[in-house]
Amino acid sequence: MLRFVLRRVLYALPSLFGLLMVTFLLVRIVPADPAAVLAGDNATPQQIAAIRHQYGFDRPLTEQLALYLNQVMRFDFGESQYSHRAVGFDLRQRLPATLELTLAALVIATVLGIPLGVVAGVFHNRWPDFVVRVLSITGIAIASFWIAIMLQLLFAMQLGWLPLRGEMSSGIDPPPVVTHSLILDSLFAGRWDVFGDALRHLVLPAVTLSLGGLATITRFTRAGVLETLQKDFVLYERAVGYPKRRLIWVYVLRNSVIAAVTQIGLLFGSFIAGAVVVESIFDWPGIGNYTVQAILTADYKVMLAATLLIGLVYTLVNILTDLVHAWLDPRLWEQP
Amino acid sequence: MTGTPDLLELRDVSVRLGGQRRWLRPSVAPIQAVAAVSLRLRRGEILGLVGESGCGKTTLGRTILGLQRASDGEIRLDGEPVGDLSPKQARKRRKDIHYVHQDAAAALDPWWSIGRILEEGLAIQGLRSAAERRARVDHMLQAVGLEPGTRRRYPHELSGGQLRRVALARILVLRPRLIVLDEPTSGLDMSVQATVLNLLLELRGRFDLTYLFISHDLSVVERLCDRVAIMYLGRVVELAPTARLFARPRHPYTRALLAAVPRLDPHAARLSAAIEGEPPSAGRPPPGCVFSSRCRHAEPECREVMPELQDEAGHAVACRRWRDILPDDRHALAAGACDGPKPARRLGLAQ
Amino acid sequence: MLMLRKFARDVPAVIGLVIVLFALVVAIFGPWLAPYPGDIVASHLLQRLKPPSAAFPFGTDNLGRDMLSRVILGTRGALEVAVTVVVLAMAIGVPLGLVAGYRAGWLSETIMRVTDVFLALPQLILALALAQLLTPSLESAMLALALTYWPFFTRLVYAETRRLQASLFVDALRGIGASSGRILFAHILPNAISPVIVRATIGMGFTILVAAVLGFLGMGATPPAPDWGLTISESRNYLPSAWWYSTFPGLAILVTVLGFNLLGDGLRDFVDPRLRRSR
Amino acid sequence: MRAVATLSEPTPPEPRPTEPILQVRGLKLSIRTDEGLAAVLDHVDFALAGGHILGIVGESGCGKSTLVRAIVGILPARAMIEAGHIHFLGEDLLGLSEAELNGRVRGRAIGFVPQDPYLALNPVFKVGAQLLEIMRWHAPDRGRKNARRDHRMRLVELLRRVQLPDPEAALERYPHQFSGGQRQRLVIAAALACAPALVIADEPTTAVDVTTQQQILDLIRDLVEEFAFSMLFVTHDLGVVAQLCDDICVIYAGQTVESGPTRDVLAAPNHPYTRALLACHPERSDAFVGIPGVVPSPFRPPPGCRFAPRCTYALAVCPQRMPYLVGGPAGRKVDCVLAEIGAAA
Repeated sequence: MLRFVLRRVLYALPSLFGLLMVTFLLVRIVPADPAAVLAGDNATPQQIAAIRHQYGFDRPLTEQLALYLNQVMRFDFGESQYSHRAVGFDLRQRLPATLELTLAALVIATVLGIPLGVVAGVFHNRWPDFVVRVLSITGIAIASFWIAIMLQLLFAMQLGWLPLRGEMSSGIDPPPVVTHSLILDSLFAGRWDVFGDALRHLVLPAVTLSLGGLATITRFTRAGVLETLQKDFVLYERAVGYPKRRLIWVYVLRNSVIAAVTQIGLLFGSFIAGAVVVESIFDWPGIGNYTVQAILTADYKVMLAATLLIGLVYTLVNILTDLVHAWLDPRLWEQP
Repeated sequence: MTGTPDLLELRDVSVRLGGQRRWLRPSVAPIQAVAAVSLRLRRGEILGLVGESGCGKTTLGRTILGLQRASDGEIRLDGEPVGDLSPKQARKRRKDIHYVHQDAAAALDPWWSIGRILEEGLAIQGLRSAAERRARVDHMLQAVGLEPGTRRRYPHELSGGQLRRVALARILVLRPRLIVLDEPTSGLDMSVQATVLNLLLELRGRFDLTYLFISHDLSVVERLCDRVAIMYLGRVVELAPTARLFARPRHPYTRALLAAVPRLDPHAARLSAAIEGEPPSAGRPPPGCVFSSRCRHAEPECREVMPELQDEAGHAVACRRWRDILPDDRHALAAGACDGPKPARRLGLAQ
Repeated sequence: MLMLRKFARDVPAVIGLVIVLFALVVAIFGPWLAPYPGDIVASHLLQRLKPPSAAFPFGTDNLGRDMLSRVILGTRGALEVAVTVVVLAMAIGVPLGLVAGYRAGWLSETIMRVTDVFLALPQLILALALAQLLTPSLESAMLALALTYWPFFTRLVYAETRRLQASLFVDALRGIGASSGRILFAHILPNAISPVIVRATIGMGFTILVAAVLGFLGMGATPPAPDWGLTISESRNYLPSAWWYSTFPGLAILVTVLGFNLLGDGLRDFVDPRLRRSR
Repeated sequence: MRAVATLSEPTPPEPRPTEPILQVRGLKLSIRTDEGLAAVLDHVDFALAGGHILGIVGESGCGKSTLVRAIVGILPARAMIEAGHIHFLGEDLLGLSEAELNGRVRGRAIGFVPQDPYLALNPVFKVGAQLLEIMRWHAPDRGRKNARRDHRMRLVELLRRVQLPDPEAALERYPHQFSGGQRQRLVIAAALACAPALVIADEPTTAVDVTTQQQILDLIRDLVEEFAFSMLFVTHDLGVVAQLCDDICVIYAGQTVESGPTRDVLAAPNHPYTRALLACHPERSDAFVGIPGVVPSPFRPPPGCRFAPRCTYALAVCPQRMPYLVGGPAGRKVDCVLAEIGAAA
């Protein structure tokens, strides 16, 4: 098992290196001149040349690469043109909010998605299956930014039940910053008012973000359950009189989830994409929102750093899902 | 050695599987799938290759075909060495040898019709004329006893017996001389097996074929094959003409195998298990004789050296004690694997 | 025949097919179907932000343009993006998957590692970044999406090819001396293509969604194009009063994507060789 | 013709228990499929005497597996039982509810040995957990104090009895870590765990090699004696039946064609199909003998006797004759018009 973990981590190294290379090359091989883009529309050739020199674009590629790797290792991505602070600092400060949001969405998606998928699979081709299928396929087809607006329209603007945007109501005194996660910080400070307020702010963005994942998890779980129900061991377990509930919710479920877990890891990418949109609509102070603003102002340093950071998180999440997968499936433990 | 050489000759052929070191992954322990096997196939004969699952019989078949490269030893076709080639070249040199898979359904592309599948082999051989391809395929479909209409059908529409015929026809249009048949009757009911086996016999005469018949079914081998080789853990432990092997098996493993076949005869004494346990893994064979770990006649010396396959009057056996153990075992074998007319035969009263 | 019968019985798939066909018709004949085809550019300030009525079933926008016409006229762009991106992504991804899956070795390892890297790249951010670097336009958005979508096809085709490589029928083909080219193109590719078709169909829906996001963030289509995402973005300033402004383009996206997804899901069961019948 | 009606070898009368533990009568079952209604079983009829091993023999596709599923009550959702009874220990299993079947029958009164234990054991749970789950719900002492510990001890004992090496450690291992023969021993132990009156084995030796098969058959034979249960043994191999079973019931295309004491039936088969089947057996012929024709499709079964189209003795009345078992001496029964004629003559 330890060997498996080690191998899986080692296996990710070339991917991470590739990630560095791609982000490095990306800016340098696009047909557009990055210096010209950076300099803006009305820049003189001298200004462009100056920027080119400032960023090192006029040096040999290998030298640029060495410089780049050196910077990355030190988590130094330069200063953002958009916030005029160090990009690394900005990202670090905003990551907890994004994690807060994505984790909340992931929890919603998993807690609802797996049981829904099981119910649909067990009632294959009967009405519960039909309802779940229609809902899940709609969930995937729905544009996150649109449903976000619709939810805002209904729950924030019309009904006024939940806050429209942001992480915290204005006029509240924020708790001392420890983790940059408002929920955790308010808990540490024992500020229940802030905690409740933060939770209320979290509901709409988290629900919006969870929809796509919820639909996906439901579908994969359903497919896994359907596949597992075809297996001989289910027939055997019925023949020897396992109670039906335990059969489904323990013995079938574990097999079904195995197939779903790796898929969920792969879909984490679209989860992050969703976070980018949802954060910018709900004005959530996470890296997604930050990155979009930076990209809109052509802040290429932030672009690179965010791409790298998210790629890194994606890779880590996939290692994690592979490990969960292996943990669930003992057949993988001693595989060559 | 005079006259024409044997069709196929294997000398000390060994095949090791796995064992490679892999990048970032634990290396795979090597498995000696085939160990120093020597065999001759004479023109027109049917040689049975018998053993239980995992004994290396399929690997040996694939090695003969060239799809698996032998790690050691020599393979001669018509006296010419054809060993030690890459799979691609090996297939070119050994185009007279063909292979029929055990699972006939899975060996056919599910999207292709039977007619296209059969013609494909001819196209690969460079037969340009579509009309001639068609004619040869129709002819062969008829030869294996399928309706001409079969050419328009798809694999999933045919029964198990029909699929075996298609698999045979597919190989036969290529005009092979030696066919490696991998468990051609497994999974077929007794009543269907017969038609396939009769077809094999008929085709052998008609097309001048030689068969290497890989099987675990002793009753089929007994009636079909001219000679039989018994394999255990990658080694041939006994090799003899069929009648002699079934009448007087020498190797304790062969005798255990024969005794294990459940017999119809209700008067036959119920035998207790002749051997205990299950074969050890091919990755960790016991020291000395590969069968020593399960052999009740094994002596300490048996666990030291693997005995060679030694021929005596055309009956070869790889056991150092076969002479000692033969007589005392007569009674245990009385169930039918021994000499004389089988007791069961006396009941043959149907039809 | 059996295939058609089976497909016809799958109601959701038929609904999906109908939606997709309808979307295609609307995309092709949009200018003739729309009540006010001139409303791509025209503005009628006197009828700004009118709620749905008989004259304007979907209401009007901030420039008094008919929302129904703009939703209809936006269909073509959405489908164009979807088809272009998926075809481009397939053109890159499928051959790479085939090559990587056919033979294990350094080439295969390299391709799959690169694919992993591209999968790890955040698609939306990369698309946004590329669109920004190449100047924001529909074309750069499409290119960016294709460049981030191909790894999905590579992975899929790779897995299928590997599975088929190990299958008995490919082994049998090698046995009768079939060349690599024949095995790859006459046997593996047709067998692997069905999941690719399914993936492509669902990918169309997915691409429409991502393209809408790009439009929404202002990195795709540019005004006054009747792009659905862009329209929703513009409508945010007129909420909550002009609810129709954002609702109808969103519904258009939903229905179109739903159509592709339903169809793709249905095709999954439909592309099965066992449904082939000689008679 | 005479050979049909009379037995070539009279059997000595054996004292046999009269009360059958399991009796299937006139079972008729169809399954709705995409391609139409499949008449899988049509008049299956047999009785299993207490303490006996009854072999159900038939070729692939004859409905053996469906029969087993019908007895245990785990038929596919689209199967319909159209007629017949399954009497087990005095009650009709077809009349029991799902809850009753799970509460009193499956795993408890009826043990089950599957065809391929590799596929039948859940790959992601420890073997011990899977077997103890059966005992947890069905063992006679379930719910008592320390029941779990007792179950564990009893299971280890059983595994030792079925000659599984290192039974304690085996509980902590996963199915893929055992060999084929060991897995077969595991499921046999599982079948016996709750002291059932009947064990149903569905082709339990098809997936193993011949030497292992012999070991398993020997084991089963000993266990039947030692644990005093009755057994329904489904197989396609007449040799296995001859070696193991007291009685035999031959099924062709979903119909019982012949039943009786194994010894007598194999020595002098009465039904043309049984005879043809035996004639294919290597011990009965040196040449390769098959049965001409093919098994009829369950979607369009021939009317009357389903073997008639392939039968060399078929008469004009065969397609009209409804399935009906004619009783003979010494517990023999045969479903053939020839036997009827012979019995009347």
